[in-house]
Amino acid sequence: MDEKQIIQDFPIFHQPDRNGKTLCYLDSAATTQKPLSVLEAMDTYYKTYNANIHRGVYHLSELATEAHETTREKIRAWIHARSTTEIIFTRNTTESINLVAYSWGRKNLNAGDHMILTEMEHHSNLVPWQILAEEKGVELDFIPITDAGELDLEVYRQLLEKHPKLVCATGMSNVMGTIPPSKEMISAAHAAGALFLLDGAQMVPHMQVDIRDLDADFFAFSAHKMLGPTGIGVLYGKESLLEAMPPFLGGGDMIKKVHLRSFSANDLPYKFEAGTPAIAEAIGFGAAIDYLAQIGMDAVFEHESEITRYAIQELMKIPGLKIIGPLTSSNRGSAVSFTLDYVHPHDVAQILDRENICVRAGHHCAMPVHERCNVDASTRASFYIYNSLTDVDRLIDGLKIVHQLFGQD
Amino acid sequence: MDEKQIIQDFPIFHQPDRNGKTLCYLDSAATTQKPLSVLEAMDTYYKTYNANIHRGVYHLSELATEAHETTREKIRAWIHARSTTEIIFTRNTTESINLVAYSWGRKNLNAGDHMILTEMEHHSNLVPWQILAEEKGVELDFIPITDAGELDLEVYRQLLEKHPKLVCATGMSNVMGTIPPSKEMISAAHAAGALFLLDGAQMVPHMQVDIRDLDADFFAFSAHKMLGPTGIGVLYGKESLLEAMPPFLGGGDMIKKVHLRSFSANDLPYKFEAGTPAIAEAIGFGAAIDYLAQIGMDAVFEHESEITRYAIQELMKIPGLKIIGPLTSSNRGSAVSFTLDYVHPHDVAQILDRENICVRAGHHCAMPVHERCNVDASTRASFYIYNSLTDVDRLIDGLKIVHQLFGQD
Amino acid sequence: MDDLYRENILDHYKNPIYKGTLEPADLSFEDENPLCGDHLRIDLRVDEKGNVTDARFSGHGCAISQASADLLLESIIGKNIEDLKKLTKEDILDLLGIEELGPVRLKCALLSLKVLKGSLYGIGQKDEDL
Amino acid sequence: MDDLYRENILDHYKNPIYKGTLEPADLSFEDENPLCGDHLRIDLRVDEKGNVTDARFSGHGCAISQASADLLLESIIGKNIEDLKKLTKEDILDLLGIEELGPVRLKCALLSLKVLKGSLYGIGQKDEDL
Ligand SMILES: Cc1ncc(COP(=O)(O)O)c(C=O)c1O
Ligand SMILES: Cc1ncc(COP(=O)(O)O)c(C=O)c1O
Repeated sequence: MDEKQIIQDFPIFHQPDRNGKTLCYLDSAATTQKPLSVLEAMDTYYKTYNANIHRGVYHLSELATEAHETTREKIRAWIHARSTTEIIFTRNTTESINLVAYSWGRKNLNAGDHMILTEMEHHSNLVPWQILAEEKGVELDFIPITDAGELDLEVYRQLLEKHPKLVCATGMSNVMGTIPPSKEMISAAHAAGALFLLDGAQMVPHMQVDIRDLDADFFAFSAHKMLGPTGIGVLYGKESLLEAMPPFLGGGDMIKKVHLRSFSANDLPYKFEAGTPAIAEAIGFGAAIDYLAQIGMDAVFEHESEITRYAIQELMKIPGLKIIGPLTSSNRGSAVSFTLDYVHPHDVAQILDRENICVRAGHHCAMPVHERCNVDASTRASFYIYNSLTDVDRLIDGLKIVHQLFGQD
Repeated sequence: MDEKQIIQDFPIFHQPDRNGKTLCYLDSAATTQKPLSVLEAMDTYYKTYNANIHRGVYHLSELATEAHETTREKIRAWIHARSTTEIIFTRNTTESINLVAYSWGRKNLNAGDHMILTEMEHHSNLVPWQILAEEKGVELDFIPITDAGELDLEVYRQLLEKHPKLVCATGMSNVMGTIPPSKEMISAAHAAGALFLLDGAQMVPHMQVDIRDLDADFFAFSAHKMLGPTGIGVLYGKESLLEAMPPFLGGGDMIKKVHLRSFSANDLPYKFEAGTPAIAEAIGFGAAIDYLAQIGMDAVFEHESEITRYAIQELMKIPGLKIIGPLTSSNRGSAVSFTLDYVHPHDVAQILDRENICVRAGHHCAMPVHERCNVDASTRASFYIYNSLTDVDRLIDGLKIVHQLFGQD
Repeated sequence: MDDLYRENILDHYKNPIYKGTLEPADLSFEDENPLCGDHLRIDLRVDEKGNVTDARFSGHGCAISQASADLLLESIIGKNIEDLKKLTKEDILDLLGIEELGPVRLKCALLSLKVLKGSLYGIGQKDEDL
Repeated sequence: MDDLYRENILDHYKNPIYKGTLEPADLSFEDENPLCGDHLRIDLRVDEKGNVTDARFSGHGCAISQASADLLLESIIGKNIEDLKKLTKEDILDLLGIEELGPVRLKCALLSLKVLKGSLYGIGQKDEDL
């Protein structure tokens, strides 16, 4: 991987802050930075062929429609889906999961039905199901987190004996970096007669995904976590499932015909896309995929692994620091969360910020993970393609300043 | 209004097409073009302070949060809402209306309840209610369109006697340009004990709106129809109503606390904003409002009225042409739809496109309006701040070419 | 794009040869273009060997969809229905004499093929399979 | 920003004077910062004239929220609760000796004021009204 070229491609790293320090951005698990090519793709749309899509006869609208649909095809190829009918544009991972909860869930889950979640989920893969469970009387079971920061698959197997209708789990923890064995979990769910929703928000940005091989029934991710713009995400669903699901949001574009008192739904994927979509964002998303494709996802994963390995090694040397999650550095995502026993994560993040180092402090939208680990909050560093070992050194140096200020005298 | 300056501000008009013709964009009712300032606001975010918002302690995230929330305040001031707690960001008008249908509607409407819609609605203000009506057994009543292209207020008054719970109507027809008397309609609804949802998608871009004066209970609009980016829209709701409504989408940001089996919802407006929002888009939206504010909405409306008046006058001279909607040119929006008795709208649009004139052909997401008028489709020209009388001349000249090709010999 | 409204197409639109209905017909199918609501019906008469002996289209639509229907029916008279199943998007564009068409107008051009194939295979044929 | 971790604030964080609880207390209230889950409780003793005679805070949180709680309680001993109602965001920033604070950290700094006012007015006080 050509690190120099990558930094070159991301304008945000070219500008030092008011103290002359370049940006050390360690919050890519929250949202990534954007390469120039993504911004230019959107700019070109707005400046040369901006128009609403799908129904426009004129040339600009055709260009816009084509660009929008080209991204859909890129995403299909990217995750190895069978057909673009399986690729639905949403705002983000969160909306994708809610779409399944509202459309599939409300039709197929009933009082007394079981479904399985994990203790490791992001709020976006918990709250929609809590709302549904409350409304319909569905029973939620949870796969616990082991002390090593993995999912307890023994308990999973026991929970599957309750014949759940659906299993929802993340493909990579945004707090602990854990990569659960999704493929095995999915085939176990199928063997037990359950469908499987895989939260890919932290997967797709960081590793190759073959959704046909994984065989997940639903799969959700966000563009903004993989070099793309805010405002657009994806729901993948198996065609036969999507076909059988009722529409979710009603409005323009998701219809074939509308009379005053009735409508007929459009074909997939449009059936689930109501109103003017995030057109520029889809176009930017396409450019983000092109950018990642040109690096190659194996190279991305390898690069992140190297940094993560070094980060864990160096962090463990710091007295009073405890890493939340697996300490192994193989087959692990690049999110590294930790606590320092003498200082609150907010103070850590704030002091690091003075060094122009951006880390996240708090519960990272996963309170139950923190509850499980008996902490209120943690500090998280997460790495991506534009980071290097130097960023780890800066983080460690920053933590030394924290220690000077807050360490026991 | 400084027409030259405005054209200067919109990059898309600077580039002639392959035949050397400048862009004559007459499809602003579908989506508007964007001024450079909007694109630059988003670019600056992505290039200098891109970060996820709300929970970040570091400086970039604070800047992003502040910029995002500044737009919320601009929107509040723009529509004269009481508080930013009443301004909820959505993807578009369509999602805003669905949010009300799901959250307010499913809680408050029951079998046998009546609600009123109009024959003039965009699919986005019909289909969500059809879905709800089907699910809950709600009765839908419709205010008809008169031959003059207005709403039949006499029938409205009769329908109100059925004690509907909700009235949903557009503030301006996207097909006919009709501006119904919203304020009177709203106060009549309130007098009958009904709430009122006003579809502002075509209102907010074209006229001053004082939502407190209008007294609508819910109000929806999209940024992309008012110089802003795709991917972001607004739901305004009265605080007391929003407070009493259950959350819609569940996930990150809309919560205060999450345990494995329960959560507590965040305060307004965040309660209804789940997951990473359209951050760049909110920032671009703010710049769009600044741009419109600097022109002034009275000037915008006056400018459009002048063009519309001229367009109607010139179109009426064309043999075989029939305008759908009010022929009066005062107090009317700038969407002018028409049919030509010897040629299909698709052919009209395609022939105009060769002259680099963009008009919309089809049902404009309002099939029932076309059913009412006994036509399958129409051609629509719609005007905005960057249009001038010359654009009308080009349209008329283009229609002469259509006549040469298709006119009866 | 500029050859879209050549004399040939306008001719077939203004003076279609195969416009009408067949009563009774051996095969009959109708469908519409959801983008614009244009509606097309095709009636076919087929002999024992499966050869098309007569064909008509009815409905309403733009010049492209109407002309393509007229041209398509003209081209299939005498052909066997097994051959009709092999017709592709390119065949229609050839008939129209155009090389490329934007996605929206393509749907207009292909509506007649979609309806024809529908009459052969039954309901639910997707555009992508054409 | 750079004066955020001055000696004064670190001192009040590391060696708080008013940390603890009062049993019984005349007024007692607790709340949390939803952004980070930090939790704060304030106990007050008040005489017949409404003057604060003693105060303690408990809970956990970052240096800013803990120091601001300690500084706030120090400043209110002897004051009348009518005066406490008039305390503003600026008063807290003055106590902390900082001029500006980002929105997230502002919530940390103001948590103690929010809890104090909560004990005076009751539940549901919004940040904006502070
Ligand atoms: C009156 C009206 N309502 C609703 C909409 C839907 O807007 P959006 O597609 O941005 O959701 C439109 C836009 O076409 C409209 O004109
Ligand atoms: C594992 C996981 N799931 C879901 C989400 C939600 O993503 P978004 O905020 O884009 O909807 C995130 C992002 O924080 C995540 O890390």
